[in-house]
Amino acid sequence: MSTEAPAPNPDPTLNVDITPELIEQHGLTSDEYEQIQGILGREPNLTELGIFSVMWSEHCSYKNSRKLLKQFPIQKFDEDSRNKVLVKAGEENAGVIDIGDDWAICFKIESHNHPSAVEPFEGAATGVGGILRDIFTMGARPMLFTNSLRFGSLDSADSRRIMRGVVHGISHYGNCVGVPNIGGDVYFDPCYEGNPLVNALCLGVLKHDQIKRGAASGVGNPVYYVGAATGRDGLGGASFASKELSEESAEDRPAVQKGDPFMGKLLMEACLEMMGQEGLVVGIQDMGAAGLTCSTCETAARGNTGVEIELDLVPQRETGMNSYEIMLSESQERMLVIAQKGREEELEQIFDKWDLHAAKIGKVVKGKNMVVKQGGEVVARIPAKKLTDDAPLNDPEAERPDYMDEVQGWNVEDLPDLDRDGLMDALVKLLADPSIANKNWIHRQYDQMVMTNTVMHPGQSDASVIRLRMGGPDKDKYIAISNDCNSRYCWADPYEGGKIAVAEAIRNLACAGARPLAMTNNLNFGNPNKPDSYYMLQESVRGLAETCEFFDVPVVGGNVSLYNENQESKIDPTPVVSVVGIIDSRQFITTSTISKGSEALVLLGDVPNELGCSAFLRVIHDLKTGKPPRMDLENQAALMDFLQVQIQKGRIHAAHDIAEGGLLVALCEMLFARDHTFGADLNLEDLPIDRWDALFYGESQGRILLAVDANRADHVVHDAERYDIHADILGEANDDHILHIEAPNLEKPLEWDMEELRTAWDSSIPEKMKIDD
Amino acid sequence: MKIAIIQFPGSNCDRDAYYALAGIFNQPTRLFWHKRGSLSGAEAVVIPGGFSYGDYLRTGAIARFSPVMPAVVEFANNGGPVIGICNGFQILCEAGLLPGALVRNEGLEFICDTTTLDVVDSMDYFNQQSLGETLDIPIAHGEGNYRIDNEGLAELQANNQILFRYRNNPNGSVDDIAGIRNIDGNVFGMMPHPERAVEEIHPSRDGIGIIKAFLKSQMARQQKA
Amino acid sequence: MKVTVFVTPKKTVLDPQGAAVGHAMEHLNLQPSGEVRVGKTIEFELDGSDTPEIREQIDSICNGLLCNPVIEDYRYEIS
Amino acid sequence: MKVTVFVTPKKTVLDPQGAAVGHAMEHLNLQPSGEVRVGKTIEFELDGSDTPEIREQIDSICNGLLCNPVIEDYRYEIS
Ligand SMILES: Nc1ncnc2c1ncn2[C@@H]1O[C@H](COP(=O)(O)OP(=O)(O)O)[C@@H](O)[C@H]1O
Ligand SMILES: [Mg+2]
Repeated sequence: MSTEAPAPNPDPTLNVDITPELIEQHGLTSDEYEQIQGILGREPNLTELGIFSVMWSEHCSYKNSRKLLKQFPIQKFDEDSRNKVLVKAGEENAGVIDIGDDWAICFKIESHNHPSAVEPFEGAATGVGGILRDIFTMGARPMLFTNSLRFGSLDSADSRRIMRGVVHGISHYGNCVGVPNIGGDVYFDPCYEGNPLVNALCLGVLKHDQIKRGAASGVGNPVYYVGAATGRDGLGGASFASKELSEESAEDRPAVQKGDPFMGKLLMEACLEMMGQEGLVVGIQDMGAAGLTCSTCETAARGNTGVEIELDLVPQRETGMNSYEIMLSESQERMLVIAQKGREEELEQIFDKWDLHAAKIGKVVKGKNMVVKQGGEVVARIPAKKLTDDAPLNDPEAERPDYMDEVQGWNVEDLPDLDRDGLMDALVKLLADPSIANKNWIHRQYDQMVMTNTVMHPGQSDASVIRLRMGGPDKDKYIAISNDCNSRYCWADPYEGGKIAVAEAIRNLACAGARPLAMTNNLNFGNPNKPDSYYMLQESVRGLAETCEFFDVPVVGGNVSLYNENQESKIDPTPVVSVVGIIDSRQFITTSTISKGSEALVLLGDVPNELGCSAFLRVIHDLKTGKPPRMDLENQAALMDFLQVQIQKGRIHAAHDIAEGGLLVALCEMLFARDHTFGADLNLEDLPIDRWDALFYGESQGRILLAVDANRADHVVHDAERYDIHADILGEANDDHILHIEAPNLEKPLEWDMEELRTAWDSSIPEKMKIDD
Repeated sequence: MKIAIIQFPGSNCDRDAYYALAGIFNQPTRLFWHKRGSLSGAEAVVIPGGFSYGDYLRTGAIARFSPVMPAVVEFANNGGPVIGICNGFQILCEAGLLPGALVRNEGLEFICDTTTLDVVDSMDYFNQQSLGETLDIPIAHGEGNYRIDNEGLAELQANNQILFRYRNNPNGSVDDIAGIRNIDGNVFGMMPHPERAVEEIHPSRDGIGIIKAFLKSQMARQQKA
Repeated sequence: MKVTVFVTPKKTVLDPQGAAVGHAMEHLNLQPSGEVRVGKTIEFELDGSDTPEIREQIDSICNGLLCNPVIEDYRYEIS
Repeated sequence: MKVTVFVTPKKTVLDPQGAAVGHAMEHLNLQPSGEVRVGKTIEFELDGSDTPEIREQIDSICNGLLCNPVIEDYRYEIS
């Protein structure tokens, strides 16, 4: 069966023979090209080749990762769960999950790594705009942003430039559209030098019956193009995101898209207003990567129908654009809407109100083809489903990299323990390490409070928390979110690292008083065609999937970003995980910082002596080696159950997960309240101490610091025993400015001035960023 | 008091103001799309925060020419109470309803934080006796650096038009100015966001005092008139 | 005809952006003497020709929309 | 000598600010034909005179600091 050939293109430069060079330039293999010929039953023309090339790029087709993603649980194991998945991962632009009372949330994370490497400000800004559209496309009102960022060392001028631009870009877009940015995570490591990661997440809220689909249906229904006009922006961006950053990408530069948050805001409001009119919208899809191409063929494919568009009707910013350019443009702030026939005027009036242009560019037609016309002549005709569903699936080779044996075989015994001075010094250095230090320089540039729903701001709790207004304090709901990924762990052991990322995010939610609902993830990896890189991806996904399965946390969406490498370096595997949870009552919301002295400090969890891949090794010994800490999921499940009960009993005044930097860093973070610094007096006589460095700075998993009423500490410890959880009262916080630690066998107690520690923690990033002022 | 909250394209604190006024203060409140030419009998006007017209050109520069503005100016000139918050303050300055102008923060970066304001004895209800000496109120702006020439500043001071000063000036504003009023005492502008400080989940509830002072002072004025 | 409007911060008004640029230039070893001022240009085409009426119209757009006379000065060129 | 650097958005790059200004101008009854583009000017004084070396230095601060070559073009005048 063959698809009728289009007419010659009005632009003669597009009427060329498809040569092997052209095929290669489009990132297609000769096998893939043969498959295209098979689908069409003829040669494609250049426009069609371009369309195939973007739809079959890694970015759109997940050709190298799709098989792996199948391991993720996509719905609750517990059929009776009150939090069912309503729209599953892969079905639509973003997944949707029930939160009760006919309400649902919708969230997704998306990367804009390559564009941010090329132009940090615009790259990050358009990343935020893109994920915003993914969420409101579903019919949801966006309620929050978070972001996961990875940069090279701040001692490098280039990394500082990139971070400054990225943070400005995120704040520029997010602040303008009026959605609070309430958290995220940031790490600095030389592996991200030139390969920054910018992953943006958006979460929205909607009623069950407001869910919109990106499907075209109803032959004769009009297809509208709304939003910004099309220019030659970001030509080939989707395939661009699927390439290693080479020297040439400097030349690719005109491809950078520019965002317009003002237009983004208007488009969001107009679309939400339009979707609020019952039955007006049949289908809706944002134009993200691969713009008009992707939205047209995906809506047609999902609706199992044909769609026909006329390019002369597409609003254009530049003159003389040909069909290839229009179809592949990645201009921002555009949406495709399939409306109910006969209600055109209603739709146009809404866009008019918002000073936006709604152009009718085509209609839903019989058949299964995506038909593109220009000047009335067909310039491309392709079976839509073939573009979306028949994209090639690769089975790349996986090979465990050689370094792993050596790294995992590293023995902590080979490293001498620190003496008292060394221990004292290490805490200051760790607190001043940018990956651990106060990130206020970043998040104070984000409007965290607009919408007046923010309950827990960055740094206040282990998870960020917002309130969803449901019509009164007794009906309101509280949503918590946490992002995590320690890429160094994943580098040393991608499977364990993957497990740890999910487990930590879930633990963070538990510390905030939340129970997990669902997860989204962004898989940031290197070139999948290199067997060791693919191995990392494969093993990380296995770790993520198993952990989600274990905790019954379905994966409702995500994104894959491969080829994060350049000639000099490649990133450590970075599967960024975001888990969203719900807090069943406002009383359960728990901070990570204490708000008064005289709290008893209780450590939950064991005191093992793991140091592999720790921040301590990196900062103090300049070592990148060792097995990452063990992750015992059963143990964590018990820990979370226990914590939940204690929080519900009202016993926990603060809870903080012990992560990078270990026990003392976590303790300091707990004592660093927003506008006050507390002290503490610890006595570690009772702890089984093997080595000081591991005790103070090791990153063993599944440990939590609690602040509880001094009179109740014994009860907490007693209750913990019943859950088989090790609990120790370490000492008490106080209003002095001293951290004082006594322990057996120390020649004299350890003592730090808390103000000094605070300064180290507070001023590290701002000081570094000042270098360029 | 019947309150109109003006929505410009790009306003984004309009609903927040609505929740505060309708929800917390139980005032009959309505959102007014900027294309409306009249205020339909509103007794007070709120110009909310946000990025009207994307902050393009200058903050507030384009909004001040939008269709509803002549009605707002007329309303204000007839003694009607108007309060502009953040972008609303910027718009009121651009429209000439308040003196001075707001430019980029000294540090050039957007700042979101909770600031401590010193209350200045300015007029009835806007004084330390009613509001207390200090208030903790959130700010979120990139262009909150208040500028006015020396003469203008002297006038503001002489007429007690300064409402609040920052304890720790975050943006470089002249004389630490965070909020001002017009001479007549019916037009108010401030960069900090009182509507973000009205509920238990907010950083403070000090915004309640400010909104109350606005409503009470204006009711008192109207009773006098 | 093409109109280019130049808007510059008034001499007496602090220009935080200019100050930052000046600072950064010093780092790059180009020492400006005196202040750096950052202004704006607005370019557009108008049909018609350079008449006093058109100039009056341009002035009225400049005063208020393109330029805030409290803090900025403007001038324009027609070509 | 006085240096004025003119930075304008590249022709092919979207200028949302210009579009918003154009829109506002229309409302004020000045109908620009075609696009409005908003650019920046940076003015400063330098000691010394107009030599190829100075020009090289100016170019180097334009590229990167004053102008983002990815999305903007620049030119400058020395007087
Ligand atoms: N790592 C992942 N885990 C789970 N789902 C994923 C992952 N990556 C992509 N998906 C899902 O595949 C679908 C297609 O995603 P994508 O092509 O990124 O959408 P968009 O065009 O909006 O970028 C989405 O539903 C997305 O959530
Ligand atoms: Mg999408």
